[in-house]
Amino acid sequence: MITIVLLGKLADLGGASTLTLAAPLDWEGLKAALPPAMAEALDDPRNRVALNGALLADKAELRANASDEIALLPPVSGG
Amino acid sequence: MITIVLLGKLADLGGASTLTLAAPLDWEGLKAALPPAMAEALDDPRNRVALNGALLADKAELRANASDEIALLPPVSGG
Amino acid sequence: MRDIRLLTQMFIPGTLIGPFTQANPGLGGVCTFVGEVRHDAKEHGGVEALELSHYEPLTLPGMHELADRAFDRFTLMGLLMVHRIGVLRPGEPIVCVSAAALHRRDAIDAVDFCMDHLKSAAWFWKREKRADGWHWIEPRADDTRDLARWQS
Amino acid sequence: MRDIRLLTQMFIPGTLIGPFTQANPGLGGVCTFVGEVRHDAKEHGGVEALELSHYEPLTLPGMHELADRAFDRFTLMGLLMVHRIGVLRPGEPIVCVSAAALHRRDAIDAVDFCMDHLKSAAWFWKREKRADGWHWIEPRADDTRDLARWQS
Repeated sequence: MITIVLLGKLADLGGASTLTLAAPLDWEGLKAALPPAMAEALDDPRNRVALNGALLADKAELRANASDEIALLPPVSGG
Repeated sequence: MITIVLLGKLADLGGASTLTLAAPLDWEGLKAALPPAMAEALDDPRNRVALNGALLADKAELRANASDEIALLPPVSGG
Repeated sequence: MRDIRLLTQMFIPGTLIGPFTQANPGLGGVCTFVGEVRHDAKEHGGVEALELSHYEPLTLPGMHELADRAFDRFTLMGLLMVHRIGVLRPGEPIVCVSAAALHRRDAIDAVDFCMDHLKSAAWFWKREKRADGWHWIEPRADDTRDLARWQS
Repeated sequence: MRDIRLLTQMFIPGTLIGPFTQANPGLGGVCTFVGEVRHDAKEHGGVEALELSHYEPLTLPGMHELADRAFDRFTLMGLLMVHRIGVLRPGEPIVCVSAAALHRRDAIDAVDFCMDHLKSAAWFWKREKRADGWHWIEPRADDTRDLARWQS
Protein backbone atom coordinates (compact mmCIF):
# COMPACT_ATOMS: atom_id res chain seq x y z
CA MET A 1 0.00 0.00 0.00
CA ILE A 2 1.01 3.62 -0.58
CA THR A 3 0.26 6.39 1.92
CA ILE A 4 -1.01 9.67 0.47
CA VAL A 5 -0.52 12.67 2.79
CA LEU A 6 -2.78 15.62 2.03
CA LEU A 7 -1.72 19.02 3.31
CA GLY A 8 -3.58 22.29 3.77
CA LYS A 9 -6.64 22.82 1.60
CA LEU A 10 -6.03 19.55 -0.21
CA ALA A 11 -6.91 17.70 3.01
CA ASP A 12 -10.31 19.42 2.92
CA LEU A 13 -10.73 18.51 -0.71
CA GLY A 14 -9.76 14.89 -0.06
CA GLY A 15 -11.89 14.67 3.07
CA ALA A 16 -8.96 13.30 5.11
CA SER A 17 -5.36 14.10 5.91
CA THR A 18 -4.12 10.68 4.78
CA LEU A 19 -5.39 8.14 2.29
CA THR A 20 -4.13 4.68 1.43
CA LEU A 21 -3.99 3.49 -2.17
CA ALA A 22 -2.83 0.27 -3.78
CA ALA A 23 0.73 0.08 -5.13
CA PRO A 24 2.19 0.77 -7.61
CA LEU A 25 1.15 4.27 -8.69
CA ASP A 26 2.33 6.67 -11.35
CA TRP A 27 1.01 10.23 -11.83
CA GLU A 28 -1.94 9.27 -14.04
CA GLY A 29 -2.72 6.30 -11.79
CA LEU A 30 -2.75 8.55 -8.73
CA LYS A 31 -5.12 11.05 -10.34
CA ALA A 32 -7.41 8.24 -11.52
CA ALA A 33 -7.61 6.88 -7.97
CA LEU A 34 -8.60 10.27 -6.46
CA PRO A 35 -11.92 12.14 -6.64
CA PRO A 36 -12.12 14.22 -9.87
CA ALA A 37 -12.03 17.60 -8.05
CA MET A 38 -8.85 16.50 -6.30
CA ALA A 39 -7.25 15.22 -9.51
CA GLU A 40 -7.98 18.53 -11.19
CA ALA A 41 -6.43 20.50 -8.32
CA LEU A 42 -3.27 18.39 -8.57
CA ASP A 43 -2.66 19.54 -12.14
CA ASP A 44 -2.42 23.12 -10.88
CA PRO A 45 1.34 23.81 -11.08
CA ARG A 46 1.22 25.60 -7.69
CA ASN A 47 0.41 22.29 -6.03
CA ARG A 48 3.61 20.27 -5.52
CA VAL A 49 4.25 16.57 -4.94
CA ALA A 50 6.84 14.91 -2.72
CA LEU A 51 7.80 11.24 -2.77
CA ASN A 52 9.21 9.99 0.52
CA GLY A 53 9.96 13.55 1.61
CA ALA A 54 11.68 14.67 -1.60
CA LEU A 55 9.96 17.22 -3.85
CA LEU A 56 9.46 16.10 -7.44
CA ALA A 57 10.62 18.57 -10.07
CA ASP A 58 8.22 16.97 -12.56
CA LYS A 59 5.04 15.35 -11.21
CA ALA A 60 4.72 13.19 -14.33
CA GLU A 61 7.82 11.32 -13.20
CA LEU A 62 6.09 9.98 -10.09
CA ARG A 63 6.71 6.26 -9.57
CA ALA A 64 5.54 5.03 -6.17
CA ASN A 65 5.79 1.49 -4.89
CA ALA A 66 4.56 -0.36 -1.82
CA SER A 67 5.22 1.45 1.52
CA ASP A 68 6.18 4.70 -0.23
CA GLU A 69 4.69 8.00 0.98
CA ILE A 70 3.33 10.56 -1.47
CA ALA A 71 2.66 14.07 -0.11
CA LEU A 72 0.37 16.50 -1.95
CA LEU A 73 1.40 20.04 -1.07
CA PRO A 74 -0.59 23.19 -1.88
CA PRO A 75 1.19 26.59 -1.78
CA VAL A 76 2.24 27.57 1.73
CA SER A 77 0.26 30.25 3.51
CA GLY A 78 1.20 33.91 3.62
CA GLY A 79 2.36 35.58 6.81
CA MET B 1 29.99 82.76 37.88
CA ILE B 2 29.61 80.63 34.75
CA THR B 3 29.95 76.83 34.78
CA ILE B 4 31.91 75.30 31.92
CA VAL B 5 31.13 71.60 31.34
CA LEU B 6 33.81 69.72 29.42
CA LEU B 7 32.82 66.49 27.69
CA GLY B 8 34.85 63.60 26.29
CA LYS B 9 38.41 64.37 25.26
CA LEU B 10 37.96 68.04 26.09
CA ALA B 11 37.73 67.10 29.78
CA ASP B 12 41.20 65.54 29.49
CA LEU B 13 42.49 68.63 27.72
CA GLY B 14 40.97 70.92 30.35
CA GLY B 15 42.16 68.71 33.22
CA ALA B 16 38.66 68.66 34.76
CA SER B 17 35.08 67.92 33.80
CA THR B 18 33.83 71.30 35.02
CA LEU B 19 35.44 74.70 35.38
CA THR B 20 34.08 77.92 36.78
CA LEU B 21 34.80 81.25 35.11
CA ALA B 22 33.77 84.83 35.87
CA ALA B 23 30.71 86.26 34.11
CA PRO B 24 30.03 87.59 31.55
CA LEU B 25 31.73 85.66 28.71
CA ASP B 26 31.57 85.87 24.96
CA TRP B 27 33.36 83.46 22.58
CA GLU B 28 36.65 85.35 22.53
CA GLY B 29 36.47 85.88 26.28
CA LEU B 30 35.92 82.16 26.84
CA LYS B 31 38.90 81.19 24.71
CA ALA B 32 41.12 83.77 26.41
CA ALA B 33 40.20 82.32 29.82
CA LEU B 34 41.09 78.74 28.83
CA PRO B 35 44.52 77.12 28.32
CA PRO B 36 45.81 77.81 24.76
CA ALA B 37 45.61 74.12 23.68
CA MET B 38 41.99 74.10 24.77
CA ALA B 39 41.17 77.37 23.02
CA GLU B 40 42.69 76.04 19.82
CA ALA B 41 40.65 72.82 20.02
CA LEU B 42 37.46 74.85 20.43
CA ASP B 43 37.95 76.50 17.04
CA ASP B 44 37.76 73.06 15.41
CA PRO B 45 34.29 73.08 13.78
CA ARG B 46 33.69 69.47 14.91
CA ASN B 47 33.67 70.69 18.51
CA ARG B 48 30.24 72.14 19.36
CA VAL B 49 29.07 74.49 22.10
CA ALA B 50 25.81 74.50 24.05
CA LEU B 51 24.51 77.30 26.24
CA ASN B 52 22.14 76.12 28.98
CA GLY B 53 21.53 72.87 27.10
CA ALA B 54 20.87 74.43 23.68
CA LEU B 55 23.40 73.92 20.88
CA LEU B 56 24.73 77.10 19.31
CA ALA B 57 24.60 77.24 15.52
CA ASP B 58 27.38 79.82 15.57
CA LYS B 59 29.86 79.73 18.43
CA ALA B 60 30.79 83.39 17.86
CA GLU B 61 27.32 84.32 19.06
CA LEU B 62 27.99 83.00 22.56
CA ARG B 63 26.84 85.43 25.27
CA ALA B 64 26.92 83.91 28.74
CA ASN B 65 25.93 85.60 31.95
CA ALA B 66 26.07 84.75 35.65
CA SER B 67 24.75 81.24 36.50
CA ASP B 68 24.69 80.18 32.84
CA GLU B 69 26.13 76.79 31.84
CA ILE B 70 28.38 76.43 28.80
CA ALA B 71 29.03 72.89 27.54
CA LEU B 72 31.97 72.12 25.25
CA LEU B 73 31.16 69.05 23.16
CA PRO B 74 33.60 67.09 21.01
CA PRO B 75 32.25 64.73 18.31
CA VAL B 76 30.41 61.75 19.76
CA SER B 77 32.13 58.37 19.68
CA GLY B 78 31.56 55.75 17.04
CA GLY B 79 29.79 52.50 17.78
CA MET C 1 25.43 28.06 18.23
CA ARG C 2 22.54 26.93 16.11
CA ASP C 3 19.11 26.06 17.47
CA ILE C 4 16.35 25.22 14.96
CA ARG C 5 13.12 23.82 16.35
CA LEU C 6 9.44 23.21 15.76
CA LEU C 7 7.45 23.55 18.97
CA THR C 8 4.05 22.02 19.61
CA GLN C 9 3.44 23.94 22.85
CA MET C 10 3.17 27.61 23.82
CA PHE C 11 6.62 29.15 24.46
CA ILE C 12 7.94 32.26 26.15
CA PRO C 13 10.55 33.92 23.91
CA GLY C 14 12.58 35.26 26.84
CA THR C 15 13.26 31.74 28.05
CA LEU C 16 14.89 30.99 24.67
CA ILE C 17 16.74 34.29 24.14
CA GLY C 18 18.47 34.43 27.50
CA PRO C 19 20.22 31.05 27.12
CA PHE C 20 20.87 31.74 23.42
CA THR C 21 22.67 34.99 24.29
CA GLN C 22 24.66 33.25 27.02
CA ALA C 23 25.65 30.53 24.55
CA ASN C 24 27.41 33.08 22.30
CA PRO C 25 30.00 34.74 24.55
CA GLY C 26 31.88 37.64 22.99
CA LEU C 27 29.00 38.72 20.77
CA GLY C 28 28.58 42.38 19.85
CA GLY C 29 24.84 42.31 19.35
CA VAL C 30 21.76 40.13 19.27
CA CYS C 31 18.73 40.88 17.14
CA THR C 32 15.49 39.05 17.83
CA PHE C 33 12.15 39.05 16.10
CA VAL C 34 9.08 37.54 17.74
CA GLY C 35 5.85 37.23 15.78
CA GLU C 36 2.55 36.79 17.58
CA VAL C 37 -0.85 35.65 16.42
CA ARG C 38 -2.88 38.79 15.81
CA HIS C 39 -6.38 39.12 17.17
CA ASP C 40 -7.66 40.71 14.05
CA ALA C 41 -6.60 39.56 10.59
CA LYS C 42 -7.27 42.44 8.25
CA GLU C 43 -10.93 42.99 7.42
CA HIS C 44 -12.06 39.49 8.29
CA GLY C 45 -13.21 40.10 11.83
CA GLY C 46 -11.78 38.58 15.00
CA VAL C 47 -9.55 35.53 14.89
CA GLU C 48 -10.31 32.95 17.57
CA ALA C 49 -7.51 30.53 16.76
CA LEU C 50 -4.81 29.79 14.21
CA GLU C 51 -3.79 26.28 13.25
CA LEU C 52 -0.45 25.52 11.64
CA SER C 53 0.09 22.23 9.95
CA HIS C 54 3.39 21.11 8.47
CA TYR C 55 4.94 18.19 6.64
CA GLU C 56 7.71 16.91 8.85
CA PRO C 57 10.03 15.56 6.09
CA LEU C 58 10.11 18.99 4.42
CA THR C 59 9.46 21.57 7.13
CA LEU C 60 12.41 21.09 9.47
CA PRO C 61 14.95 20.43 6.65
CA GLY C 62 13.65 23.61 4.99
CA MET C 63 14.40 25.60 8.15
CA HIS C 64 17.88 24.06 8.38
CA GLU C 65 18.61 24.96 4.74
CA LEU C 66 17.49 28.52 5.44
CA ALA C 67 19.83 28.63 8.45
CA ASP C 68 22.67 27.39 6.21
CA ARG C 69 21.98 30.24 3.79
CA ALA C 70 21.93 32.79 6.60
CA PHE C 71 25.28 31.53 7.93
CA ASP C 72 26.71 31.69 4.39
CA ARG C 73 25.43 35.19 3.74
CA PHE C 74 26.09 36.92 7.07
CA THR C 75 28.90 36.76 9.61
CA LEU C 76 27.04 35.15 12.48
CA MET C 77 28.01 33.62 15.78
CA GLY C 78 24.64 32.02 16.42
CA LEU C 79 21.17 31.62 15.00
CA LEU C 80 17.99 30.58 16.76
CA MET C 81 14.90 29.80 14.68
CA VAL C 82 11.85 28.46 16.45
CA HIS C 83 8.40 28.04 14.93
CA ARG C 84 5.17 26.92 16.51
CA ILE C 85 2.92 24.29 14.99
CA GLY C 86 -0.52 23.17 16.15
CA VAL C 87 -3.35 25.35 17.40
CA LEU C 88 -2.47 28.83 18.68
CA ARG C 89 -4.58 31.51 20.34
CA PRO C 90 -4.30 35.23 19.54
CA GLY C 91 -1.43 36.81 21.46
CA GLU C 92 0.66 33.63 21.50
CA PRO C 93 4.12 33.76 19.92
CA ILE C 94 4.25 31.89 16.62
CA VAL C 95 7.84 32.47 15.52
CA CYS C 96 11.08 33.59 17.12
CA VAL C 97 14.27 34.25 15.15
CA SER C 98 17.37 35.51 16.92
CA ALA C 99 20.83 36.16 15.47
CA ALA C 100 24.02 36.85 17.41
CA ALA C 101 26.99 38.49 15.70
CA LEU C 102 30.03 40.61 16.35
CA HIS C 103 28.44 43.47 14.42
CA ARG C 104 24.87 44.70 14.56
CA ARG C 105 24.37 44.91 10.79
CA ASP C 106 24.87 41.15 10.44
CA ALA C 107 22.55 40.38 13.34
CA ILE C 108 19.73 42.66 12.12
CA ASP C 109 20.02 41.67 8.45
CA ALA C 110 20.12 37.95 9.26
CA VAL C 111 16.85 38.21 11.20
CA ASP C 112 15.27 40.24 8.40
CA PHE C 113 16.48 37.68 5.81
CA CYS C 114 15.26 34.67 7.78
CA MET C 115 11.84 36.21 8.41
CA ASP C 116 11.39 37.07 4.72
CA HIS C 117 12.38 33.55 3.67
CA LEU C 118 10.84 31.50 6.46
CA LYS C 119 7.42 31.35 4.87
CA SER C 120 8.71 30.24 1.50
CA ALA C 121 11.57 28.05 2.73
CA ALA C 122 9.54 26.29 5.38
CA TRP C 123 6.38 24.38 4.65
CA PHE C 124 3.55 25.62 6.84
CA TRP C 125 -0.13 25.71 6.09
CA LYS C 126 -2.26 27.98 8.22
CA ARG C 127 -5.95 28.25 8.80
CA GLU C 128 -7.80 30.71 10.99
CA LYS C 129 -10.89 30.09 13.03
CA ARG C 130 -13.30 32.99 12.89
CA ALA C 131 -16.92 33.24 14.01
CA ASP C 132 -18.04 31.50 10.81
CA GLY C 133 -15.56 28.64 10.98
CA TRP C 134 -12.11 27.71 9.69
CA HIS C 135 -10.52 29.49 6.70
CA TRP C 136 -7.26 28.59 4.94
CA ILE C 137 -4.78 31.44 4.58
CA GLU C 138 -3.64 31.94 1.00
CA PRO C 139 -0.18 33.06 -0.16
CA ARG C 140 0.20 36.84 -0.31
CA ALA C 141 1.70 39.05 -3.01
CA ASP C 142 3.71 40.80 -0.28
CA ASP C 143 5.67 37.61 0.35
CA THR C 144 7.09 37.63 -3.18
CA ARG C 145 7.98 41.30 -2.82
CA ASP C 146 9.76 40.59 0.47
CA LEU C 147 11.89 37.90 -1.20
CA ALA C 148 12.78 40.20 -4.10
CA ARG C 149 14.62 42.42 -1.59
CA TRP C 150 17.34 39.78 -1.29
CA GLN C 151 18.05 39.14 -4.97
CA SER C 152 21.54 40.34 -5.77
CA MET D 1 3.84 52.64 24.64
CA ARG D 2 7.07 54.59 24.69
CA ASP D 3 9.90 53.96 27.11
CA ILE D 4 13.11 55.97 26.69
CA ARG D 5 15.69 55.71 29.44
CA LEU D 6 19.31 56.16 30.43
CA LEU D 7 20.40 53.53 32.94
CA THR D 8 23.32 53.87 35.30
CA GLN D 9 23.26 50.21 36.40
CA MET D 10 23.65 46.85 34.68
CA PHE D 11 20.34 45.67 33.19
CA ILE D 12 18.95 42.38 31.90
CA PRO D 13 17.22 42.94 28.54
CA GLY D 14 14.63 40.21 29.13
CA THR D 15 13.30 42.06 32.14
CA LEU D 16 12.55 45.04 29.88
CA ILE D 17 11.26 43.18 26.81
CA GLY D 18 8.73 40.99 28.60
CA PRO D 19 6.79 43.91 30.13
CA PHE D 20 7.23 45.97 26.94
CA THR D 21 5.62 43.19 24.88
CA GLN D 22 2.80 42.85 27.42
CA ALA D 23 2.23 46.59 27.27
CA ASN D 24 1.40 46.44 23.54
CA PRO D 25 -1.51 43.99 23.28
CA GLY D 26 -2.58 43.09 19.77
CA LEU D 27 0.87 43.49 18.27
CA GLY D 28 1.90 41.39 15.29
CA GLY D 29 5.63 41.40 15.97
CA VAL D 30 8.38 42.71 18.20
CA CYS D 31 11.92 43.27 17.03
CA THR D 32 14.65 43.80 19.59
CA PHE D 33 18.32 44.61 19.29
CA VAL D 34 20.65 44.30 22.25
CA GLY D 35 24.23 45.51 21.95
CA GLU D 36 26.87 44.29 24.35
CA VAL D 37 30.33 45.56 25.23
CA ARG D 38 32.78 43.47 23.23
CA HIS D 39 35.82 41.95 24.89
CA ASP D 40 38.06 42.78 22.00
CA ALA D 41 37.81 46.08 20.16
CA LYS D 42 39.41 45.61 16.76
CA GLU D 43 43.17 45.39 16.74
CA HIS D 44 43.66 47.17 20.06
CA GLY D 45 43.87 44.17 22.36
CA GLY D 46 41.51 43.28 25.16
CA VAL D 47 39.06 45.79 26.57
CA GLU D 48 38.79 45.78 30.35
CA ALA D 49 36.07 48.39 30.68
CA LEU D 50 34.08 50.91 28.70
CA GLU D 51 32.97 54.25 30.14
CA LEU D 52 30.10 56.22 28.64
CA SER D 53 29.69 59.83 29.58
CA HIS D 54 26.80 61.98 28.43
CA TYR D 55 25.48 65.53 28.74
CA GLU D 56 22.09 65.26 30.37
CA PRO D 57 20.46 68.36 28.77
CA LEU D 58 21.21 66.99 25.28
CA THR D 59 21.40 63.20 25.56
CA LEU D 60 17.90 62.28 26.72
CA PRO D 61 16.14 64.91 24.55
CA GLY D 62 18.18 63.59 21.60
CA MET D 63 16.85 60.08 22.25
CA HIS D 64 13.28 61.39 22.50
CA GLU D 65 13.63 63.27 19.20
CA LEU D 66 14.89 60.08 17.59
CA ALA D 67 11.87 58.21 18.97
CA ASP D 68 9.60 60.92 17.50
CA ARG D 69 11.20 60.41 14.10
CA ALA D 70 10.78 56.62 14.32
CA PHE D 71 7.08 57.01 15.20
CA ASP D 72 6.67 59.43 12.27
CA ARG D 73 8.43 57.17 9.80
CA PHE D 74 7.10 53.73 10.78
CA THR D 75 3.72 52.43 11.90
CA LEU D 76 4.59 51.48 15.46
CA MET D 77 2.61 50.48 18.51
CA GLY D 78 5.50 50.86 20.91
CA LEU D 79 9.17 51.77 21.13
CA LEU D 80 11.64 51.00 23.88
CA MET D 81 15.06 52.64 23.80
CA VAL D 82 17.38 52.11 26.72
CA HIS D 83 21.04 53.08 26.87
CA ARG D 84 23.61 52.49 29.58
CA ILE D 85 25.87 55.22 30.89
CA GLY D 86 28.74 54.91 33.36
CA VAL D 87 31.36 52.17 33.50
CA LEU D 88 30.55 48.86 31.81
CA ARG D 89 32.44 45.55 31.70
CA PRO D 90 32.77 43.39 28.57
CA GLY D 91 29.67 41.24 28.08
CA GLU D 92 27.32 43.76 29.70
CA PRO D 93 24.43 45.09 27.60
CA ILE D 94 24.97 48.69 26.55
CA VAL D 95 21.88 49.39 24.45
CA CYS D 96 18.48 47.82 23.94
CA VAL D 97 16.02 49.00 21.29
CA SER D 98 12.71 47.22 20.84
CA ALA D 99 9.86 48.08 18.49
CA ALA D 100 6.35 46.61 18.53
CA ALA D 101 4.13 46.87 15.44
CA LEU D 102 1.26 45.20 13.67
CA HIS D 103 3.61 44.23 10.83
CA ARG D 104 7.11 42.86 11.04
CA ARG D 105 8.61 45.19 8.40
CA ASP D 106 7.83 48.24 10.58
CA ALA D 107 9.22 46.59 13.72
CA ILE D 108 12.47 45.45 12.10
CA ASP D 109 13.07 48.67 10.16
CA ALA D 110 12.37 50.86 13.20
CA VAL D 111 15.01 49.03 15.23
CA ASP D 112 17.50 49.27 12.34
CA PHE D 113 16.74 53.00 11.96
CA CYS D 114 17.07 53.75 15.67
CA MET D 115 20.35 51.84 15.97
CA ASP D 116 21.85 53.66 12.97
CA HIS D 117 20.79 57.05 14.35
CA LEU D 118 21.31 56.51 18.06
CA LYS D 119 25.00 57.37 18.00
CA SER D 120 24.52 60.59 16.08
CA ALA D 121 21.21 61.63 17.64
CA ALA D 122 22.28 60.95 21.19
CA TRP D 123 25.28 62.51 22.80
CA PHE D 124 27.56 59.83 24.23
CA TRP D 125 31.30 59.89 24.64
CA LYS D 126 33.02 56.56 25.14
CA ARG D 127 36.43 55.56 26.34
CA GLU D 128 37.90 52.12 26.67
CA LYS D 129 40.25 50.85 29.32
CA ARG D 130 42.91 48.59 27.92
CA ALA D 131 46.10 47.27 29.47
CA ASP D 132 47.84 50.59 28.75
CA GLY D 133 45.11 52.81 30.15
CA TRP D 134 42.04 54.74 28.97
CA HIS D 135 41.52 55.62 25.29
CA TRP D 136 38.75 57.80 23.81
CA ILE D 137 36.78 56.23 20.96
CA GLU D 138 36.69 58.43 17.87
CA PRO D 139 33.81 58.76 15.39
CA ARG D 140 33.90 56.13 12.62
CA ALA D 141 33.39 56.47 8.87
CA ASP D 142 30.93 53.54 9.05
CA ASP D 143 28.56 55.65 11.11
CA THR D 144 28.11 58.14 8.28
CA ARG D 145 27.56 55.29 5.84
CA ASP D 146 24.91 53.80 8.12
CA LEU D 147 23.04 57.11 8.19
CA ALA D 148 23.18 57.47 4.41
CA ARG D 149 21.01 54.33 4.14
CA TRP D 150 18.03 56.34 5.40
CA GLN D 151 18.25 59.37 3.11
CA SER D 152 15.24 59.39 0.83
